[in-house]
Amino acid sequence: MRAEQIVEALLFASEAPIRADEIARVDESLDEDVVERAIAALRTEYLEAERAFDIAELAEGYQLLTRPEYASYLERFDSVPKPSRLSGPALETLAIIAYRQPIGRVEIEYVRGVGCAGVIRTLQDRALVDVVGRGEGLGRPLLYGTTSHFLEHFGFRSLEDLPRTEELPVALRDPSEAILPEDEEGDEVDGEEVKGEEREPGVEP
Amino acid sequence: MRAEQIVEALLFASEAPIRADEIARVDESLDEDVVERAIAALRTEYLEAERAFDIAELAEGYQLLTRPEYASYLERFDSVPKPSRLSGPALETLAIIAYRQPIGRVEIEYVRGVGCAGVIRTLQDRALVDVVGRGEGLGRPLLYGTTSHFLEHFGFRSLEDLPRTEELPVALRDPSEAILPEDEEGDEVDGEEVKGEEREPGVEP
Amino acid sequence: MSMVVKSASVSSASGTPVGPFLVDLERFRGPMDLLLHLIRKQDIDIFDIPISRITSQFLAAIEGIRESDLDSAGEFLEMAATLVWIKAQVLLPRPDEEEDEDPRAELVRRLLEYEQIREVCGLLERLEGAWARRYAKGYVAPRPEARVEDLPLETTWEDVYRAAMGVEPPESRRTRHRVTARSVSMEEKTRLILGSLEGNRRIEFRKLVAPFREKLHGVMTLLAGLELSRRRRIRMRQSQPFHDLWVYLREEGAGDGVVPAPSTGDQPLESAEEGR
Repeated sequence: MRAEQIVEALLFASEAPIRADEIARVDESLDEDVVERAIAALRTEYLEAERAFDIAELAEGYQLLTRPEYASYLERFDSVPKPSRLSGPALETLAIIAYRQPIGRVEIEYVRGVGCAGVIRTLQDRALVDVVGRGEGLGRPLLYGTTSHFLEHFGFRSLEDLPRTEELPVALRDPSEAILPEDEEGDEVDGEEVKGEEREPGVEP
Repeated sequence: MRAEQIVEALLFASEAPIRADEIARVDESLDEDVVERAIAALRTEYLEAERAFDIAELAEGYQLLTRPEYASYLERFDSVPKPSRLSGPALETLAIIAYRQPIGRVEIEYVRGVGCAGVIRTLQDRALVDVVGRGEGLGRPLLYGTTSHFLEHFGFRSLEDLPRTEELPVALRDPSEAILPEDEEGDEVDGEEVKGEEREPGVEP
Repeated sequence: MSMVVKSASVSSASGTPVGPFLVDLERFRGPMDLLLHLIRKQDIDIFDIPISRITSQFLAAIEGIRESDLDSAGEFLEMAATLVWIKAQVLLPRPDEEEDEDPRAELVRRLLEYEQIREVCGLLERLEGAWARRYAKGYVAPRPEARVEDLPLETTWEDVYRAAMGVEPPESRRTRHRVTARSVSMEEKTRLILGSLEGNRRIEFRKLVAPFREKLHGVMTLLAGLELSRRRRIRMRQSQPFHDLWVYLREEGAGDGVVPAPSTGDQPLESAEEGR
C-alpha cells in the first residue's frame, strides 16, 4: 500500500478537513512529512488526470472538494446537499466577531447599533462561532470567537488569512483596544437585561 | 467539460447512489449511454491509477466508495482517540459541583446564570460527576457530586485535596453559605432558560 | 421585525408636501446603516458631519416607525437620542476652560468602524460564494462512531481551577440586578412632559432632559414625546437647522395644524429636511 493511497482513502472518507498529523497516526509507515509529500503528489496526479476534484487546504487541514467549475451541474442535482448562505445581519455579526475576538455581546451590539443575541445564537447553531471565555467586567460577560468550521466555511487556513484591507481602522486591527466608552457601559448592560425579547431588524427575507 | 468529469463530480458530491438516467438529466450533452460509457471509462482510469476508491454499482445506482482494502485504515482513523477537552461551561459546572457537592441542578444554574442540564449530562457521560442523593425540598431534587473517576483523572487522593484558598470565589469557598436565594431570584434562572429557546431567523435556507 | 415601511417624506398630519428624501426603513440593518446611508448618499464629509441636518433627516426617516414596533424600534430611537444629544453639545455654548473633544468624534469613529465592517462583509460574502461552489464528498459509508465518553479527556485540574476562579458569587449577581433595573419609565417621562406643559404653551426638549445626566433619560423622554404626539396630546416641532426641538401642548379637540406657528419661523419636524 503506497502512502498516497492511504492518504487518499482517508481524505476521501472524511467529511471535514483533516490535518496531516491526524492522517499520519493511522499507520506506522506514515509521518507528517510523508503525508504532506503524498498530498502534493496526489494534487499533481489529480491535475494531470483532470479529476473533477482536488485537495483544498483549509482550517489547518486538507479536504477533497470538487473544482468550482462543476458547481452548476451539482446544483441541479437533488442528492447533492445545497450550501446555505448567511444573511446580511449574520455576516455582519460574524465579521465583527472574526476581527475582534474574543468579544462580548455588548461590544458587538455597540458596533452594529442593534441587538444581536438571536444572530449570535444562529451563528452558534451553525458552529461558526462559540463561547471562548468570559470577560473581566461586570457580570463576567461571555466572550465569543470563531470556530474551525468558520475557517472551512470561508476557505481560510487560519485567522491569518482573514482579508485585511489597508484602510481597516485601528479599532478593527487591535482587539485589545476597548471600544466601549466607560460611561456607556452601565446603560448597555442595563438595556441587555431588559431586552429579553429583542429581535433582529433587517433580517433579509 | 468532458462527460467523465461531470459524472465524476456528481458521483463525488452526491449523498446517495444515483442512477445513470438521473445523471444524464443534468446536461444536454449527456444521455444514459454516454453516462454508462463515462462510468466504465472512469473505472478503468481509477484501476490503472490505483485510486483508493472505485465506482460501485448498487441496486439504487452508482456510488463512489473506497476500495475494501482500505477499510482497516479508515477504522483505525476512527478509533484513533482524538483527545477531547471539556468546554468552558462544562469546566465551570464541574468546578461548582466539586466545591459545593452535594448540589442540585437549580443551585448550579443559579450560580452560573444559565441552564445546565446538558452540561451536567456530559459530565455524567464522562463519569466525572454522578447523582449522589436527593435533596430535601420540593420534588426532592437530584443532588450531584464528583466520582472516584474525577479524583483519579485529576490526581487527587480525596476531596480533601481540592485546593481551597482565599482567592476562591465566595460562592465556592464557603459551603455553609446558602446558594439559593429567595424566590424572585429563582425567576431569573427561569427567565434565562426561556431565553435559551429563542431562535433567530437570520440565516437563509 | 415588522417595521412599517414608511418613507421619510410621507406627509405629516398637517399635509406637509412630500420631500425629496425617500427612506425605506426596511432596507436598513439598523440605525448605523441608516445613518451611514444618509451621510454617504449626500456626499457628506464624514469628519465634518452637519449634525443638525443629519439629525433632522434621521428623525424624519424614523417617523414611520409604528407604535407597536416601539420595542424593536428602540435601537433607532436610541440613535436619534444620541444625535439630538450631540447636536445639543455642538450648539451649547461651552465654558472655554479647555478645548473639549468634538462631540461628534465618537460617532465618526463608530461610523467608520461600521463602514469597514460592511466592507469586510462584502469580502466574506464573495469568499463564501466562491467556497460554496466547491462540494465535499457527499456520502460517507457508515462507520462506527466513537462515543464521547470513550475518548481520552485532556482536561487538567488547572483548567477546572481556572474555571472555579471565574464563578461569580450569587451576592454580586444580586447586586447587579438591583443596579441594572431600568429606573426610567416612559410613564414617568410622559408625566414630566405633560406636567411641564401645564401653564406653558411650549417647552424646549432640551430643558426636559437637562436635569438628567444619563443618556437613558434622553431616550425615554424622546420615546414618551413620540408616543404623546402619536396620541395627539402634544406636537414636536423642530426649527431650522441649528434650532431646538420644541414640544407644544395640543389643545383638547384642536384640529390638525392649528397650533400657531411661532414667530421664530419654526416649522413642523416632518418637513425639516430640505438640506440636500
